Amino acid sequence: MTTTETAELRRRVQLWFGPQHPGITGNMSVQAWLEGDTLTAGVTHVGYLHRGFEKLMERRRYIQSFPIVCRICVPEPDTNEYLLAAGLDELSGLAAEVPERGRWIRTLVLEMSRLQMNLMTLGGHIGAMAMGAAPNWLIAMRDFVLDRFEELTGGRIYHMFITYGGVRRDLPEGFAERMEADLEAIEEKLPLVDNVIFDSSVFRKRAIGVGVVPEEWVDEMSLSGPIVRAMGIPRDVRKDFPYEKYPELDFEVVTTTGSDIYARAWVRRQEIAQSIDLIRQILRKMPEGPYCAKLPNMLTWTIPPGQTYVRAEATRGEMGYYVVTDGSDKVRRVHVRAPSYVHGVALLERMIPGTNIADLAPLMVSFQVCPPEMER
Amino acid sequence: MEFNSVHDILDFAISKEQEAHDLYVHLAEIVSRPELKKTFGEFAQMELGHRTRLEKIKAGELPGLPDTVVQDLKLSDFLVDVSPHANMDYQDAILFAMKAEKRAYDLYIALGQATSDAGVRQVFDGLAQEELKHKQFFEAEYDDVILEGN
Amino acid sequence: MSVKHTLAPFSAWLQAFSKPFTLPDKHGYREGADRYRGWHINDTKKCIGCGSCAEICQNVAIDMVPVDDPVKGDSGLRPRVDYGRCCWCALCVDVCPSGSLGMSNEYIWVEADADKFRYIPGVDPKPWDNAEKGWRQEEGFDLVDHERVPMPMLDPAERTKTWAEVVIGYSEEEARQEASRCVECGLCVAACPAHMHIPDYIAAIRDGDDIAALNIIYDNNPMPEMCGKVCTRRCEGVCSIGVQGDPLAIRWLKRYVTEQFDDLKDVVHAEVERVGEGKKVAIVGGGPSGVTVAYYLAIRGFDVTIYEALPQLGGATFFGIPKYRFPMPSLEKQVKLLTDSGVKIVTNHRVEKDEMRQLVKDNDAVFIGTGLMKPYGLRAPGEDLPGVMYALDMLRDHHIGKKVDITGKVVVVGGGNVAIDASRVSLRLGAEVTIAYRRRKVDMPADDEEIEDAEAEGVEIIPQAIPLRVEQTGDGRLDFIWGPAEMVQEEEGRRPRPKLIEGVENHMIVDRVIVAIGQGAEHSWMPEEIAEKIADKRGWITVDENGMTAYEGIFAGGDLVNSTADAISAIADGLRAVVGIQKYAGVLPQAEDEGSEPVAIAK
Amino acid sequence: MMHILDEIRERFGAEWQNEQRPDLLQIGVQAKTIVPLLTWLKAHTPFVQLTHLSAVDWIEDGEFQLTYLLTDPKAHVSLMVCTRIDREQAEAESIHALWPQAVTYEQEINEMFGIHFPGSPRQGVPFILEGWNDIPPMRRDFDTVAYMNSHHPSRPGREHTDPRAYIGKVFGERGYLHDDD
Repeated sequence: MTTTETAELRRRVQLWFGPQHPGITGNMSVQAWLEGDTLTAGVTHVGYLHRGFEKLMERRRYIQSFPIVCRICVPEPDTNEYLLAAGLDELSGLAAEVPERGRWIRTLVLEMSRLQMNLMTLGGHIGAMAMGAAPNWLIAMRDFVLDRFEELTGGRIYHMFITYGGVRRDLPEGFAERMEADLEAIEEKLPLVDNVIFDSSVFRKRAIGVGVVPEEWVDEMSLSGPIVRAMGIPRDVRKDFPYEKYPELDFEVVTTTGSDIYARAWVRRQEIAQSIDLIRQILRKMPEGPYCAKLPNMLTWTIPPGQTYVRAEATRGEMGYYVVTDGSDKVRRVHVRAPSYVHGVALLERMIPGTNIADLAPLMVSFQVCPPEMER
Repeated sequence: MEFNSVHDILDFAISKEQEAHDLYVHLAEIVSRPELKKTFGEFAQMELGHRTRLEKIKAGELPGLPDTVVQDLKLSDFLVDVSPHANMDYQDAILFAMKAEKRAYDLYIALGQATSDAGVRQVFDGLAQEELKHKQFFEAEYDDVILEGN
Repeated sequence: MSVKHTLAPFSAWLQAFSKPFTLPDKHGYREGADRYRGWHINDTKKCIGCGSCAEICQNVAIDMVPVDDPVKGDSGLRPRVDYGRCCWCALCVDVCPSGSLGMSNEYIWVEADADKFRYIPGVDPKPWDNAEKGWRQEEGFDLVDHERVPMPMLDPAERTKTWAEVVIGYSEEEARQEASRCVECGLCVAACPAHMHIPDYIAAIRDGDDIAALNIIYDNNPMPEMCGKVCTRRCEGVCSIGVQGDPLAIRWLKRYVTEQFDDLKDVVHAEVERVGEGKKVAIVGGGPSGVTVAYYLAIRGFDVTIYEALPQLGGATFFGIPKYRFPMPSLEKQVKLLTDSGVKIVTNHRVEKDEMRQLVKDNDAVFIGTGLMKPYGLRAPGEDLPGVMYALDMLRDHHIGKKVDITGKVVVVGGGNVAIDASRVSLRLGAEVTIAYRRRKVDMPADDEEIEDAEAEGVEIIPQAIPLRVEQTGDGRLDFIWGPAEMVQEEEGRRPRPKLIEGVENHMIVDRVIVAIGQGAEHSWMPEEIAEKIADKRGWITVDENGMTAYEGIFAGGDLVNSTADAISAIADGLRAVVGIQKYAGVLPQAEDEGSEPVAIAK
Repeated sequence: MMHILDEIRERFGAEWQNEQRPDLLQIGVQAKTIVPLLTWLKAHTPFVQLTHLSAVDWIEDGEFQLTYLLTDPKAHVSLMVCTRIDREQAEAESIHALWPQAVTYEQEINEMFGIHFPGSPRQGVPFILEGWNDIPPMRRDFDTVAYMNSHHPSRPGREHTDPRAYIGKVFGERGYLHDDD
């Protein structure tokens, strides 16, 4: 074999990245074409997790759909629970009945969820660069939050907690104190993490200026979340389309500049601090009272015909539920508008050409691609 | 009335049961309601059963009369007497039977009190309790069926 | 790149000397949170086997399996969970109408055989059976609606001024809302003597299809408007929603449907074969059992004639139940469907011995449903004084339009529905009413709601009062003398009996004493050869599983036959006789003989 | 400023319109106006983002609904543009030229509903499914239970007893008078 032939062959190397958990993102794969170390093209392939939740919901009563949706994003299930509940609350008229405390607890759960997801993703950022210590610490911190989830919702990962008319249970006795203790423990450890991520020459070298998303793409591709905020654009559903108790909370949209992997990691790091602050605010402001509206018989509940789109800020960006009802006891259609759907396919494919093969995993993590929500 | 032995007393009691049986047989004949003929027929059979029981006690085949005290509802105490007539109904029949058992009970109590012999008194008391048991049976029926709504 | 940034990664090594970040595993086992959703537990004593857990399980992880014989209100089934499918969402726990199901906070269970992960909580013993902690139902979150839609009623102060119906009835919206509370477990069906298809017609009401609902109702009840107003509703007593909340208002929903139609003729469609053409049946007594036999035989082509001694059909529901509970137009509407269906009705006609003999000769079958028409007497001294009367006679006279002599202060003796009806009628006739009852209030056979209503309207109830005698006072009034009773328990499980406390006499000066202590059968109209064969010593009639008496060709039903003395049991008796008479006449379709499947079990 | 819904109706015609929420407007238009309308919206109004594209199967009407969700990222208002197309001839114009990520939506809708978007680059290319040979699975007439039963047999040992039927057997539930079932 001649040198030219070998070079030619190398030019045409095709690499399947995944589907066995490439990095932190979950089961998907990128079919990539390589020229040397540089990717020339890539196509996202999904379907390895597909369980047809949207279809299953069409065959289930509203209450039976509720335990399904949390599975649409494993690490951050609560946004899904909230959105299904919000959509059907709106279409059924139950929205007006959700008690204040129920709304506060919903907000608490959503923010706890954002906190633990950002802790995990931040670990993923550096884990994708093969650094082990910080992810371990961050996952342990996340587990502190999961402990609180466990005592509040009865489950660590799939909480199945936010439902129609409010939430399923009230806060347990002494919850706020235990939450505060955990928040303090997390805060205490975070500087360690900063040190090995944001101050680390390795991370800085591999993240600064890498994976820069041009600002023009934002509206063109309807980008959202940390990707946009890392460009300095203060776009956040919690502020733009305020829901639940966010209007009553004091917070600023986190932004930075650079639009690279480092900037996106930095946004997440700041949002961890933001979530900690918000959780404290929520626990302080939460009034006493009922936590769930009086529900109709969930075995026979019907909802008048209608359609709506509800949205919330997941850690990955705008998550939305398009919900259609037809007057029956089952949804006509639920279509999940997942941030990863855009970020993991159209945006990723557009970003791949010219990317170094070693940067693909960090890039995917920085987009926080979550395969189950692309397939639903 | 003189009773010289337990045997005499039991003979007397047996004859009383026989009389009661005969009365019910008679009533079954005179009443006009066909279903009441069954009622009295049944009562007559019950008296026959009581007679047989006493005979067995007398023959020593059964142990002596129990000394348990039976609950007395005293239902018949404050209800009016019924004299047998052709047009009797079920309520009359039960009431009649209750009263009859009560009379028998009263008789044995009185006889027991009349004697100074403790052994004899004990037999009479036992017989009285037997009759009370019978009365109680009819009173329960009255309470359940006739006074269903009260 | 600064020195700081170059050294930063190595700072991780410093952590090697600090306290471990994670918690040490001291005990080798970490307990689940207080409300952790772990392995299921079930209080099988509380569980009624309604299957709501299986119904709500979106994973189809729960099977209902037989563990015991069914009893009324408990199917004898218990849930078995397949952990190959369970997602631990705990909807089964939250929906559980009896509150028996829970989850322990235990989450570890190791087993080599995957099929072992399937058990009946509470039946198959597990280490966590008595776990104190874990997910349980909590106040403030209900997946079923425990609150009944309140029934609009006349104000108690207004009621006694009129004969208008006390219960106003649900509006359409109220009915649909109430109907939507049903979990469709079907335990009620077994409790209903007539086994009405309750969940099916409730679902039809919920879905807004009143015509379908009415037709489902008419499948086995020809007097639903009556039942909708006055039924004793055993169904509601076993309603699974009623375990922790208000049972479904099954009776009021039936009432709602029947009230939607002024004429049933073109609404009720009997889709049955006319197998009885050419066969003739006579019915003696036009009460609910007789009406049932008449209607269901007539729509099958039988030539049916009802003989009724009173001016109107309905039996006790006509002459006994006051019009403020069951107005005449309601009864007339139901009777009209009977005539529309070809039933011949002969009212004001008392069948006597010879005619009965003739009926037996002329007909393929005769049905007797004459009820218990003979009031039992007080049998206390003074019963024959003027002013002492029987509730049954009083109610009948009132309902056939005769003048009833009620005035002043009235004492009603008894605690059954008849006593309550007599009291409330007397109230409306202007009297002041007291009820004297021998037992405790809880023992009163009258419907609880009726008792409440009567009290709301101003009836005073004296429980544990044994009537001793009635005496005339100097001024022509009556002295009702009663003694207090103590309750004695003779046998475990039976209702305690009242026993007079001797030596105390209470006096109540009244104008009328109404006796409503009980009633018996009256067979003086019946030929001896028939009465002898069919009546037992109490005057009750025994029938076989086809509703036939010992006298071949004579069927019977109603209060005469069953001891429950309610209309729905009479209807059930009628239904049994309908099958029995067809069988006897040799025209019963095969499918009915084998017992067809319930209308809508399949989900 | 004229209300955007009224303006659309004036320019393109509308079958219905609705203000679901202050921040969510809905309008129903004819299928043929979709591309001109969306082009105009993107070029001349603040509704520059395509947030979502979805399909709904109205099988009983013989129609599919396509729902385009546009967002004004500055004023924070969304506009839901709905249209119905024939279910038999399920075809709609592609909008991938307006928004590149529409390719993925159109690819998935093509796969899941069998709606064809001529000219859209990935039509017919599997997105989620692999080796699918049944009707498009998000169509209402695709029976998930039947598919399950034919492809994945149930574990043995499962048997459910219906409470109503079971208790009915003992207490004798029968439609006494039904001879037709």
